[in-house]
Amino acid sequence: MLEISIFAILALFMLGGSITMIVNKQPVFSAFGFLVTMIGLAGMFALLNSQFLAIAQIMVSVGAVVVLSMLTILTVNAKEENLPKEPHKFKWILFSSIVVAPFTLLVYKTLSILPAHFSDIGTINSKVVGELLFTDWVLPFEILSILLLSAMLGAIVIGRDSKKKKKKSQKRRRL
Amino acid sequence: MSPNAFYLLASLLFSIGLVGLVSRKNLFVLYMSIELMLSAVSLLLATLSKVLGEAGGSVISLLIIGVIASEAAVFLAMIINLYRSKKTLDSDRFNALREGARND
Amino acid sequence: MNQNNITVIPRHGDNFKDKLFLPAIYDGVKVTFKHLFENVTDINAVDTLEYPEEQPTDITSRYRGLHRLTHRPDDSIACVACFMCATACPSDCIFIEATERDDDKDEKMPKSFFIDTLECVFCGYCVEACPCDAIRMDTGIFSLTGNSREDFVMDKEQLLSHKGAFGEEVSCARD
Amino acid sequence: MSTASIVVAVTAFVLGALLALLTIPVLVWLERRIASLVQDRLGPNRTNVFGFRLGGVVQSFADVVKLLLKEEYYPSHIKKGRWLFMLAPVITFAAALLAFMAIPFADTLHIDGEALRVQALPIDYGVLWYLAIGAIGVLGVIFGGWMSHNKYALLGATRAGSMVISYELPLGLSIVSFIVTYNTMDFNAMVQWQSGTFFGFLPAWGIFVQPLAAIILIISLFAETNRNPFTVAEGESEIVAGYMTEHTAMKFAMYFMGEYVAMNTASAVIITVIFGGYQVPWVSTEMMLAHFSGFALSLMIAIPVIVFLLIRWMRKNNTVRPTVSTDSGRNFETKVLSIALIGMTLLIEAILLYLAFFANSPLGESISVMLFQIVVFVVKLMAFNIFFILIRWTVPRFRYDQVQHLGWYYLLPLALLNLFVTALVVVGVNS
Amino acid sequence: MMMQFIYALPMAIVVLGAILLMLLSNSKITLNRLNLISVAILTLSLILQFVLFGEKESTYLFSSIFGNTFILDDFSAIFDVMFTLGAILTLLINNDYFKSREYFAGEYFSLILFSVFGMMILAHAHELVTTFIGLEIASLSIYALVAYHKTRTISTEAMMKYIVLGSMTGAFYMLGTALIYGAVGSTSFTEIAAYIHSHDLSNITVLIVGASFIMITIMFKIGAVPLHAWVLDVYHGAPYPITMFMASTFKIGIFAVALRLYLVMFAPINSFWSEILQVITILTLLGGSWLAINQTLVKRMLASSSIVHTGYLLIAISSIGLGSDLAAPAVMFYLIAYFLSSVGSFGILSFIASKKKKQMTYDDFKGFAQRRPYMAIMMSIFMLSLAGFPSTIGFLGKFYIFTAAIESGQILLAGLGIATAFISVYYYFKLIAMMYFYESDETQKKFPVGISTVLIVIISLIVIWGGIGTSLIPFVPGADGFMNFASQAISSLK
Amino acid sequence: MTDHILSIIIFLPLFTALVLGIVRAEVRLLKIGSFLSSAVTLMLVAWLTFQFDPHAGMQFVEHAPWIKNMGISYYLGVDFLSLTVLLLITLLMPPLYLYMKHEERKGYWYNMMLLQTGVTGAVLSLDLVLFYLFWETMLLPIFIMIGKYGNGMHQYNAMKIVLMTILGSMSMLFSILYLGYMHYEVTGLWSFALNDLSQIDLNAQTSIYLAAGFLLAFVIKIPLVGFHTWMAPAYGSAPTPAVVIMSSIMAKLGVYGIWRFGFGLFESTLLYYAPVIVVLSLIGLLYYAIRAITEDNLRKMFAYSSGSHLSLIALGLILTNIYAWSGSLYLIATHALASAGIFIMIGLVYKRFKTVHISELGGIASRAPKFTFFFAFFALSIAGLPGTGGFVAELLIIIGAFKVNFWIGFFTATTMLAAMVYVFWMLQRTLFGPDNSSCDFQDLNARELIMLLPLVLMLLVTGIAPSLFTPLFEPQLSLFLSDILHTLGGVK
Repeated sequence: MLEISIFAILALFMLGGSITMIVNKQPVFSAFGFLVTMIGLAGMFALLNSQFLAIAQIMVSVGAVVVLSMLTILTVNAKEENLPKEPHKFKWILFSSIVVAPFTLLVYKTLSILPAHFSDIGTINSKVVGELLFTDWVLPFEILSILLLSAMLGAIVIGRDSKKKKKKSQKRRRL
Repeated sequence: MSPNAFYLLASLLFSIGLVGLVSRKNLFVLYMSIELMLSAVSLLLATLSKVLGEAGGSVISLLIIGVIASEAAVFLAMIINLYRSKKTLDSDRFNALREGARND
Repeated sequence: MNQNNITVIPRHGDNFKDKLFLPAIYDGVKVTFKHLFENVTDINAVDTLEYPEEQPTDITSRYRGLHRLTHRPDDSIACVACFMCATACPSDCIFIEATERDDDKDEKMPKSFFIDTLECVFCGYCVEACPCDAIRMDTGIFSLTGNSREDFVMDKEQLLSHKGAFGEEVSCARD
Repeated sequence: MSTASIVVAVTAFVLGALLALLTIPVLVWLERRIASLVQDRLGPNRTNVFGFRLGGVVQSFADVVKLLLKEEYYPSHIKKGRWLFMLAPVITFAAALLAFMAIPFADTLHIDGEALRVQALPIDYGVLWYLAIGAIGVLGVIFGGWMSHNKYALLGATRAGSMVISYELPLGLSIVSFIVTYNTMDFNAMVQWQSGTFFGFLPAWGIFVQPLAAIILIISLFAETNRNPFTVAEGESEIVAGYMTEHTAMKFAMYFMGEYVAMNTASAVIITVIFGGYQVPWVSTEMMLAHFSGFALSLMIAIPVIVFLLIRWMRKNNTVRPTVSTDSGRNFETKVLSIALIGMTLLIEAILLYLAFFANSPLGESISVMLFQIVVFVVKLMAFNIFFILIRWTVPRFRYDQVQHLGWYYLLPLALLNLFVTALVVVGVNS
Repeated sequence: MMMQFIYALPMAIVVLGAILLMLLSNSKITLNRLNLISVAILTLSLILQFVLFGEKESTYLFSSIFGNTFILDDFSAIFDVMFTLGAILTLLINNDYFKSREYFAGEYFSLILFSVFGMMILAHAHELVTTFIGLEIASLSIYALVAYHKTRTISTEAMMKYIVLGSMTGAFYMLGTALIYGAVGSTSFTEIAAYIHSHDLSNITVLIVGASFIMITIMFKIGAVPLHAWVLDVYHGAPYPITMFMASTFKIGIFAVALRLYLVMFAPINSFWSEILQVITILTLLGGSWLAINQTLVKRMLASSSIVHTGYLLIAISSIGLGSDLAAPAVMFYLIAYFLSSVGSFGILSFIASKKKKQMTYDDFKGFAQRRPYMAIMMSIFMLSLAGFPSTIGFLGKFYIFTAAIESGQILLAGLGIATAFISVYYYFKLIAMMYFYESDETQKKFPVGISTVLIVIISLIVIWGGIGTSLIPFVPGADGFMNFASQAISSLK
Repeated sequence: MTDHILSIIIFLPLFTALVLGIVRAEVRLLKIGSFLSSAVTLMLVAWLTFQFDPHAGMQFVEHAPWIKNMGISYYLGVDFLSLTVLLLITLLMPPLYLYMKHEERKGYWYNMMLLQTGVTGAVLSLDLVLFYLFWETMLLPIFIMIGKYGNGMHQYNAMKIVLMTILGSMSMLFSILYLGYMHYEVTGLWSFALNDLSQIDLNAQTSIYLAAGFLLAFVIKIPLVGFHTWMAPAYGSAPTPAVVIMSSIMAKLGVYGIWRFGFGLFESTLLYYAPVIVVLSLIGLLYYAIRAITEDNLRKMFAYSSGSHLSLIALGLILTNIYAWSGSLYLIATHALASAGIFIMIGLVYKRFKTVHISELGGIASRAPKFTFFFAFFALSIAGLPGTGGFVAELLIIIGAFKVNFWIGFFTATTMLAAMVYVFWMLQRTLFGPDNSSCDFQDLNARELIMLLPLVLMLLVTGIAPSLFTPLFEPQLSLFLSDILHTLGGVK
């Protein structure tokens, strides 16, 4: 009962957050919705006995992704007039929801073929995850680091202000 | 409690992300929608992990979280770059690519 | 020429120790901690005034306190309303209205003389500018209180009524 | 769930909340008093309740009351999303508060074979918890800064965000070095690891085992908590008050308190990770329990001495100068406090005496050891808080680019290098 | 164990080289030097790959550590060679290009190496999540490369279109993976294949739905027609070297994973998709041709024609499902053929573009044969090869594919393929016509003998030799030899 | 030497072109080299002809594996049919090079050599993929020559000819692939060799469809009416050597293809299409004749004329009796010679007048008797003047047509008259009309005489003494025919 009510609350938060996210005009509210969804997701992970995953979710999705998005929003600092004008936003959302609904149903129906009860696996704590990461999943885990490295490099390449490049040599300021 | 609720939640979240992706023009919303879709998958994987009684799904979830982070970096750098060039967040305003765009 | 007289002072912060910062921080903390320790062990050793009860006793004659208008030796107002002080004032807090002099000592005298001490920055330029030594800041009054803003606008009478704290009661300019 | 476990859990939770919340006024007071004493001033010392001024702590309570009772108002240009404007400080404050919950105040309590954590949130990966929740805190700053629609607030928020991002990395990496060294992610296990000795005579504290990582950790935590010399986010000389320029009354107070809670948490983390936590050097919990009578005896000797010195100091310093007429009951306060202290000392002495020589109660022994450890913890915590404050009043503020430069160009490579070496050594030692 | 290290070495060299280049990218080393360093790294890796080619039975690398996630076989080896070669050619041929553009900086090389590494992972991965991460490594690097010219609007815009759609399909891929994981309980290819073997088609609905989602991703990445919208714009917006890299190398990388999935994982049920694939193929062929006819920019024309080539490959892939033995080697051969031809054509294009500051249209090629007769000959060779003109390797590629289609009974599809090949003659010959049929005001230029031109000449010779070559000359694979490689690669798949 | 003589014949021009291209030869050298290569080829072919055994089938066979895993082989051979076309090609090339003597554009020469390789290879190859390779290869030089060196809307017309031809060849490719697959299915081995493929039994329906694929390619190349839209523009805007090659050789290759591959592979199935081809040919005869009468441009006029003659050849071919077949083969040779001559003459006219429009010409006879003679001779031999080879051939075909059906014979005969009409009218207007040309008309010089004389001689010899040549092809032709008629069985 407790589990169900926690689930219900978290699910409400997540759905509300995600709908806030796609509905709002201002990116900052969308980001807040996203934040709520992410924290809710972490809660869900905890509810699924994956404590480590929950913490990792908060650390990465909230601590890195949302902060980074917010920082981008701050850097961009878009004024009202620079935001897209979407006069038929709600119509579009409604329309696409109707289009997407069968897809949702497909995914859900497919999933409900799978076993409909949890197995008692116990807590998936950092020890379990760590052992798996360094045995069965070591290759994906290793190349994930390369993915992050290349993404970082890519982000630097794209995001760097090209005008400042010429001053690079003289810019080594001492601390 | 039944995993069906989790399945439903995950598919709903994925679809909400999809809806956001196809119906909005704001670059930030597009970006967050994609992240939401991936997060929904990660929720699904964690659920499946518990259903199957195997921690592998949780590990995949963890890897997906890493992928989300790396995609976020590139995506956000791109948004900054786009905004710098045209001072707008409207994805429809970036429409220079067509037959006539010949300047290199 | 006199090249030998030029002494080159080495720049700080280039050697490793300076770059490391931590020794410098250690030195700084040593100083602050010494003060802290001494003052904690003997609170009475703190070289400070407990102000409302203890009044400052070390106000020197160069201290710029509240303004006053001086008198001539014959007790008439020294000011000739030349507007020098008002012109020199950087914060435009002196308001003078001139009138014909009634005592034939000079041509002009202020009909009214206001100083808005809330505007005043106590720079002393008016004192420097005065050709007649008519305005001085040697009252030694460092604290001014009032119940309303109007209380802080000093008129001619108030200014004339202040006494100098360090002798030399009359204007030294003439006569 | 036995009664004992519930009691311990509730106690730990209450203790955690108290340590987090009650230290706020104390810290504010400490900040002010230490600032003034360092600068040869006296600081706030007059506000009192029935003559009790406790060296001025009461002033802080008065401030809190003032802030609570202040009129709430919003800048008129915030049209939409006032709720988020208001929520932002709450996020910061709540995150800071939550982050503190994973700190152990004493060693695990063994009652009837049940291991009970003296920790507000009994989780075994407290390090990750701290990192995760600590990251949320900055979101409040960012949201608040953005919602203010003010250029200073925006700049402050940007600075805070980018600084957190650039210092989260060296922080995390240095903590990973400690995780590798201690082979655990549990704060409590970390403290236990540190109870041994290192090279035979040094206490095995993190600062001796991992000096470089310890320094990086301290610096990064200074930056994470927005303390000097990293106060760029609210650099008054440049951007008014940074992200909280538009926040007033309780909203401001939330940020303000959040900052102090964060500082408190940071010092708790520092002492837990690198200063042996609740441990006294060279003395482990087991040792204290095994030689309880010796422990009690030394305490029985030490406490009166400390109390005597405290009373002497109080008599000497809790006075006013002859020139000052208003006594406001300081002598009375000294007298009452002295009596209370002596009374408490006597009580403690009696309890210790009973426990050490007459009763054979392991429960009482372990509880008294626990209480002692809590006291040690609080003392260490306060000492480190004072260190934080001292640094603030010693070092000037860095420029913003210098902050970034330090983080990316020095701390991050150093932390990586340290992690690399640590891993090599650990693998080398273990194999 | 030692041998395993040596097997891992080619990839390790690439990724370590990428990191090394990343560290060097901001130093004072000139771009030329960096280029040489990166080429040296890739060449080292290539040499090792050649040395090791054909030696290994399909084994799992470090199976005690990695489990069954990383497979080594000739299939992946041949792809590795193509990726490395593609990167080397991209770097060397575009030497002039990036020297003439001031926006190129040191990170370019590192990103190229990273994406090569990602593609290698794609070719080697034997597990769905590893595949996904490899795909993301390659994609993210290429996203960044597409927008490499930051101040140019169309470049960033191209990246925007690519990344939004690419990430979306990435999410679909992961959804598919999750469903498969839910059904099987594992994401390893071997286990999934075993699961499929042991179950009826009617009992694996979840798996099939998941696999279909994965197929959507692959269809998107190779630019099959309902999901092709990005191709033209992205190829157009990207700088020439990147377009070259994407069109020739990255596309092949996707096919590496597609083929492995199709031939290994879904081998028992791959006839299930044949009908969908046929529909997609028809759309791809017709849509791509329609797009290609209507372009005036050469780059866009080549981009749309690459959609058509995707269509040809899809013909063969659906033939695999319908039980053609020839089809799988045919796909491999066609990939080799397409790789060579597109590297050559895009190489020439970017070589020319390095001197000009605008996108090349058909009209810009007027009188090209008069200005640069040798270049024109080689461009014609590549165009002929792409068009499937006999005596080039492209013809043999189409030959095998259509034969495979006939073998599997898809006669109409083969007919359609031939029809679109006929259409493709129009837009390829149009370029040849532009080059040869018009007079030019400019005088004939001296043939610049540099590394770029020499490489282009070599590629064009290979293109010809691959079409008509015999195995008379020892150690030089002729038309037969390439096919043998392809068959060997396919037969090593297990 | 004898083992690889066919390869040498095919690749000598290409080899020459490559060597000259790599050393970046001067134009002078190029001229000499190309002429020499064609002359050597001619000599080799002459030697080959003397060694040729009329009673044997395929001779001088070369067979080497090429792409083993698909069973594609390098398979060459020569028989009466290919020898005829081969002789034509090699005979025509040296005069063409002579004609081109003043051509200074290098690409021209390279293209001609490449073209020679292409057509020779197509004639001699017995593997279908190899044939397809050469079949497409010979298109490329034509494309370049029309597009680069042509006149009028040459770019457009070049594209048109390429697209239409490739449309045909693509359909042929499909049929080739399917045949190869059928062979694989029947025998388990891949093979694309002609004699392997001709042995598999196809069911009627498949066979009909596949034959259509081949026929489309050849019919476009000929071209029969309906598939002819590329012809007039291409002939009109192509330079003279290209026109000569197109009309004399490439168009004949279409007929050759039907003969060799159509009948070779499908035998009687091809006769399924006989009514269509007959009708198309008859319409073609009429239509082309009418277009020729009304045409003002000399090139286009003779383009239509050769279309008309090729329809005649195709008609003779499809009638499957010995008279018609002999006539067709004979007409292939004689018409090739004659049309080569007439197009060279038109080229000379163009060189002198810068125009090929009849309305702008006239009165040549009075000023250039030698020119007039040659022009008239070639024109009349095209029309079937008795004494030239064309007369014999047309007569044979008409006889064959009458043997099959009176009305077919009748139509064939009437159209012959039409040919006479337009040729005479043309001659009257060009040579004898009022002299409305202002420029100075040069008579033929020695070089032009040398290049035209062999053609004239050959035409005369074929016309006067056909019995010299019939033994060369008669035995095998009748054998081939009886083969087909045998498999035809009762089919009428």
